[in-house]
Amino acid sequence: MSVIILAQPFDPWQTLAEYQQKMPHLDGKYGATAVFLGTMRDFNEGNNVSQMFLEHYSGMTEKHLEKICTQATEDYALLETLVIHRVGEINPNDPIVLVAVWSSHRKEAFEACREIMEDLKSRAPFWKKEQLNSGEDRWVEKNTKGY
Amino acid sequence: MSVIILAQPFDPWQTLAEYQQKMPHLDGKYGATAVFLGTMRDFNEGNNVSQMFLEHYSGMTEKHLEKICTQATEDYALLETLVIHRVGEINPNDPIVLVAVWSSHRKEAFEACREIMEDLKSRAPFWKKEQLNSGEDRWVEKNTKGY
Amino acid sequence: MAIQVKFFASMRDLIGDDRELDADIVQQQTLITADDVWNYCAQDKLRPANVLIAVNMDYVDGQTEVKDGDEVAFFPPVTGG
Amino acid sequence: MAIQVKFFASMRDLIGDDRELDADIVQQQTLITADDVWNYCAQDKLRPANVLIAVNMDYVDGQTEVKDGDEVAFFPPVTGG
Repeated sequence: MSVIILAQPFDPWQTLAEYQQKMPHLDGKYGATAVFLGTMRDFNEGNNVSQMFLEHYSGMTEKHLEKICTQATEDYALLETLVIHRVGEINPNDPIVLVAVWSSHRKEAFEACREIMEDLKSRAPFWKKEQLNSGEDRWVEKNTKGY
Repeated sequence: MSVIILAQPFDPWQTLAEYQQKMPHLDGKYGATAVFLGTMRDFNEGNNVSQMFLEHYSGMTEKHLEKICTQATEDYALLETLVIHRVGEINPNDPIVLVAVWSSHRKEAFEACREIMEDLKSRAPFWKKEQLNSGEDRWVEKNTKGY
Repeated sequence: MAIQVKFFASMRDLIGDDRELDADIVQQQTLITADDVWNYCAQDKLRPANVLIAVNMDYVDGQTEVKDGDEVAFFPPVTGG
Repeated sequence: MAIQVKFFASMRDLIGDDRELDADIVQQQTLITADDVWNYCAQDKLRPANVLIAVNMDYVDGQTEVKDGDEVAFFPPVTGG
């Protein structure tokens, strides 16, 4: 289980390839991998967004992400979990968040991946400030609904 | 939208990286990517499995996978969809199926990815024959439940 | 002028290889259904209750009419993914 | 011997930077809650209804008792992911 807070851009697919190579003890054990990748869009709520700043509460963020992953691992009998979240300056098309889970069967993988994302969205202390093309900036006040 | 039937092994993460690079017109448009990867396990229903053979109905398989992806694209306003499915001889730890969808928001991505997988499982004409460690082989009679 | 018949997976183990049904024989009947095609091919073998049928690569039921030139397929529940 | 107080995102815009509350002043009261900490820092500024509170990095409500050495944080609804 890994929770990583990153201040620089990352390549989600290469990261997944490397992460999976480090778990040879699970070869042949997992039948299902579910992945969610959140990417920065260049528009939100009717406005063009040129850049974003992601603030977090260092320490509390990691603590709650680890709690969320531990809970999902128990609830869904996950074999492995990876959560990566960007902080700092983010540009359109940059990956923001990656959630990946490995389990024996697909039902558990799908449900755990979605639940980790929803728990992250509602409980992990991150805040987005958007810089609009107009020059203004604004705090994002709430997330879109996940269900 | 791509549906690919493959007779040789593939690297899912590299394939995703390359696929995403071919869609620059969508840069900044998608906020959510959901991916499911099915991998061959070395056990099933209490038996050790040494190899698998995946048969399909060439023509009908592609037709139904394309229909499933088209339906999901309409229902969930997907921006892009990729389905890859192995056929032929498969070894433990080999990727079997990859479903990836790109959309604006996570709700649609999660639901579409899962629905495509379930539709594939119930309607796409593929059949698995397992070779057991004991030397016996057997047709898999039904899939595990997805919901 | 014929009907192509295909069997997949355990259905091929039960019935045998793909074959072509002569349309002339077939057309002695006024109507030929997918069920009739099964019976021509399977002779006295019982059809498993869960067999799936496709005509020209679309799922159909056994009552569906089959025409000269059609491709008819019989297979067990699918197990891909 | 102090209480660390942190403000994040729009709450920092509203109240100002992180600060340390002197525990001696604080301990003149028999009980000090997270609400009291807010009032010490915010003076007459109204607290937004949706503010979230954490003590030592766990979510709590405003009635939670705060002790010397604790870290108390105030922040708006989270918007990560």
